[in-house]
Amino acid sequence: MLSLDGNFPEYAVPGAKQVRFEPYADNGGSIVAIAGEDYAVIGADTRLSTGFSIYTRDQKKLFKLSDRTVLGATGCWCDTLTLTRLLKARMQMYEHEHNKSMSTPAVAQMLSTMLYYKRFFPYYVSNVLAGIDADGKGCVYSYDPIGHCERSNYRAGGSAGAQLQPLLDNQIGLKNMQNVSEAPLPREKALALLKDVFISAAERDIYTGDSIYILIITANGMQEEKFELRKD
Amino acid sequence: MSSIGTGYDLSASQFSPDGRVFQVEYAAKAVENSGTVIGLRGKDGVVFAVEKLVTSKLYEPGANKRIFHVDEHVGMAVAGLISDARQIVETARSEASNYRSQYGTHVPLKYLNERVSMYMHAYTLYSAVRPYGCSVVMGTWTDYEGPQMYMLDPSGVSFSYFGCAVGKAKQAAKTEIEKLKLADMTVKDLVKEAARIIYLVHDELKDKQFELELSWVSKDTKGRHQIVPRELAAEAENLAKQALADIEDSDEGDM
Amino acid sequence: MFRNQYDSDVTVWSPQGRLHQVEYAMEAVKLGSATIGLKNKEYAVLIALKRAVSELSAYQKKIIPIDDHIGISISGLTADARMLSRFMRTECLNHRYAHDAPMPVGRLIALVGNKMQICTQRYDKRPLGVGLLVAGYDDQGPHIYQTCPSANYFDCRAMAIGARSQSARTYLEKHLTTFIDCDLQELVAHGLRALRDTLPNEVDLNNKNVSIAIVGPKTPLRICEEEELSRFLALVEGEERRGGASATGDAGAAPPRDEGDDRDPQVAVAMDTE
Amino acid sequence: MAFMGDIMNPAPLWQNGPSPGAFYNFPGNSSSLASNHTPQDFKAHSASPITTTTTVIGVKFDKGCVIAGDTLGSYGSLARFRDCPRVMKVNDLILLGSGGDYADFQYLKDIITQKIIDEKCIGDGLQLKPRSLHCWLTRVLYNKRSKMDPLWNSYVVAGIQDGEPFLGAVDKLGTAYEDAAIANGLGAYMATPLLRDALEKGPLDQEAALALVRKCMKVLYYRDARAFQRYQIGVVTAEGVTVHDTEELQPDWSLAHMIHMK
Repeated sequence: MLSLDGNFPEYAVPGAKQVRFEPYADNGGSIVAIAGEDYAVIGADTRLSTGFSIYTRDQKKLFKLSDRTVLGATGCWCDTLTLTRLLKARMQMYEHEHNKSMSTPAVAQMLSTMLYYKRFFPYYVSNVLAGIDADGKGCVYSYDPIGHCERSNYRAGGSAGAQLQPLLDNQIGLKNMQNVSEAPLPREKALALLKDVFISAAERDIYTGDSIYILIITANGMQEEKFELRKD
Repeated sequence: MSSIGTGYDLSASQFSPDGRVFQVEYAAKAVENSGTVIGLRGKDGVVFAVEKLVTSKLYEPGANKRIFHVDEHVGMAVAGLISDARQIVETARSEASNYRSQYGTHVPLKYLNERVSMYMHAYTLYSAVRPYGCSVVMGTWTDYEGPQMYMLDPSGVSFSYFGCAVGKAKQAAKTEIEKLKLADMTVKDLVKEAARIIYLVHDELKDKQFELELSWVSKDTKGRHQIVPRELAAEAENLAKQALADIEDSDEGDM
Repeated sequence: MFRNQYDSDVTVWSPQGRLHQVEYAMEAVKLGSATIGLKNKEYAVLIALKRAVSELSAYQKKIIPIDDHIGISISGLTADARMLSRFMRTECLNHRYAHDAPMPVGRLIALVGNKMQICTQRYDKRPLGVGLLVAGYDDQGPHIYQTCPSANYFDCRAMAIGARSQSARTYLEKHLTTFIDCDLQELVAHGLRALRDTLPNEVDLNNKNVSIAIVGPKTPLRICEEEELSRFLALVEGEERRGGASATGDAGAAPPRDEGDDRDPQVAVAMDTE
Repeated sequence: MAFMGDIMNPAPLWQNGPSPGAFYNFPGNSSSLASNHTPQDFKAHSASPITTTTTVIGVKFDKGCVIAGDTLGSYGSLARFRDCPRVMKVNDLILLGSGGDYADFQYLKDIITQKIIDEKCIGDGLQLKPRSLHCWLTRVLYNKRSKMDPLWNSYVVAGIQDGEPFLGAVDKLGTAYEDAAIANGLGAYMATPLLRDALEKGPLDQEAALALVRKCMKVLYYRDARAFQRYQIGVVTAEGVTVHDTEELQPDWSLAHMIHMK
């Protein structure tokens, strides 16, 4: 369609100004998930903010979807809330139709489809899904806002994702290191690493801080943990 | 009903040769099989009383109420098929809600009555649907118009009443109501009378168990439709039982 | 049966003010195998008798979970029940989605009633030929509801529906006052005894033909697995059976209407108006 | 309105026939090629609020919550309407406060009022709980924002959820959170620090919470140009909900030395 602004800029005179409503907000927050042989740990900070102000210092951003799957979601918080509510409803429908709870890979695929379904008005959310797969192995799935989905062993997402991913690449993926041999990552180390990287993120990223809420997922269930970060 | 069975009584959209719509009359029959419902309009409000027949001991007491709130200020007592009646209740509620959203005030009962009547009437016009098998009584009290009460039939006809009765024992109940000086009575007195009438007209041989439901909307309730408070209802019920026992005693004395 | 000219459509009233089509639909409920619902102070329990259509077939499921706090047990046309259960599930999901809280049981039942009523008033529909017993738990405690094809529903202290369920209702009425204070074990035992009363003498309850569902405070709806089922069945095993069920009946096939049953064949519409 | 028809979008008189007040283009007519627009194609959405109200603040105390908001409706920078109550009793468990567009608040208020009446009519004794209303608000506001037609408000829901105090916020996008101290608009910068500071020192009782909220209202009145002297306070505890009569704060301008300079 022809438009004044696009096609005839010289006719677009100042005067009547169009203000568009902005449907998205960036509410910040970071997630880190690490999968091991028989476990997965996932942590997210608890700061919910907008611009320079903090809505709350105590917002859990991890969603327990089943006893072996957890979703971490940050970004536009209203989209996160909607997406996770929908996801829970869809999972219950699956359970009713199939008489069993959803496996982590099945949730991962469904989440991808749900995101892509909103391709042209996307959920502005950075998702990281962690859990135990059908073989009992830990798994982590990460997404872009429009449904690209990828399985990996560790992932950082959210406002400090870009800072933390190279750190994880180095520490867990053993990238750019010489004379190292790959060994399975023990759970304690993963947990310690997760706390360490969040401490670093809180130093550099104003949208990450206050505390981290951690879930450790194993075949025997989930463990919760809270870890304090700097609050400024 | 000489034309019953002549084939002119199978559809609501069909007249019989003598100009009647039998399906509507048959629907009214369903109402006559129901527990008795009475509505009394007194000086300062309206009282409803319902003889709710209980068909099984297994039901919770108070289940399947026959008195409904339509809006804060309007009550409705129903006779006939309860499932049909619930649809009427829903319709009335949405009418009341629509009116409030449009005009920001309570719906006047006169108007609500007209709307609900039209709705019930629409179901007497087509062969694809059947008329509702229920009659409803609606009542309210407002500061500027005082007490008001309407009764609606399955035909979609409605009238305003001082006292009305519908259901199994409507004749007996009407006779009793006519003895009352309704215009001079307050709702407090009417509740007792209503309870007494229901106990009186209840047929113990045919229907064993019943629950008495009582509600009112009056000046004292600030125009809100409410279930009659437990103590008052219990008092009215006791008086009713007492009155009934007295009659039986005197009957025996006569013999 | 009662063949007459007023029974062909649900939109036709009989001169007596009855709806024969609705009454016939009520009969469909009695074709299904029996199911029982009862509750104490905390728990609501459904117990159902499952049938297998042939030696080779699996037992037909009788209990359908609706949400974490509601389950239904069906008697009548299974396909109609599926439709209703789908509706109920959707309503529960929507309520959770919009209100972040479980649907109050009574309100769900009211919705179901209003939905079922529509098909009793239109030429192009038929009443749903299924009766439900609904067990649920909400802020007001445990509930047992019964729904009928006539779109009527009842808040019950205990109830039994389905084939030969009169004997079960007799049992329930007799022990009604004890339910509220007994513990879960006893409650289930009562239910099993009531269910057993609907069986002919040569058939007994076993962990193949019985289904039990329990819901209560901090107890999301659970349909008992085999092990738990056997434990419950052991509670009533070896007890002397009460008479009542005729020896000739066959629980496998749809039994004929109970004879000498003074409550069961009560006319549906008459029941409605009472 | 079911019985009035939708006034904004009248239904056609008959299928493919003329609509009242609109020209009918016969199919294939050349004029129909040029423009097929119906009035609905140009539906305008709100890009900004009109009559606005400023901060609403809420704080939890040991046995309940307090919320407060002043009664000014501003028209841009004009202090136009001086009696716009926006602390609302929803039922015996819930208090609702709103900041932002006043018309949007009134619209939603009517819907909530009806929702409560509907619930009373059911008569099963169950009451809407604060968390349910909070969630319901996020759905309503999110759906409106997704249609790019937002309700320009931020709400504070205070109440008693299963015996415990509940305090939550929802904004025009549907962003929602719970916290012990909530303030929106300018209050997010000026009141929240005061509230959080007080809460960090230990749990408040009702009296302390009221005093704290009154202090916040005063600070906001000093600094927020859209704030007003008269405000409402609402309190919710297990005993029920009370919305106090409008209070008038007594400012002390002696602290502003500079305005006395000649």
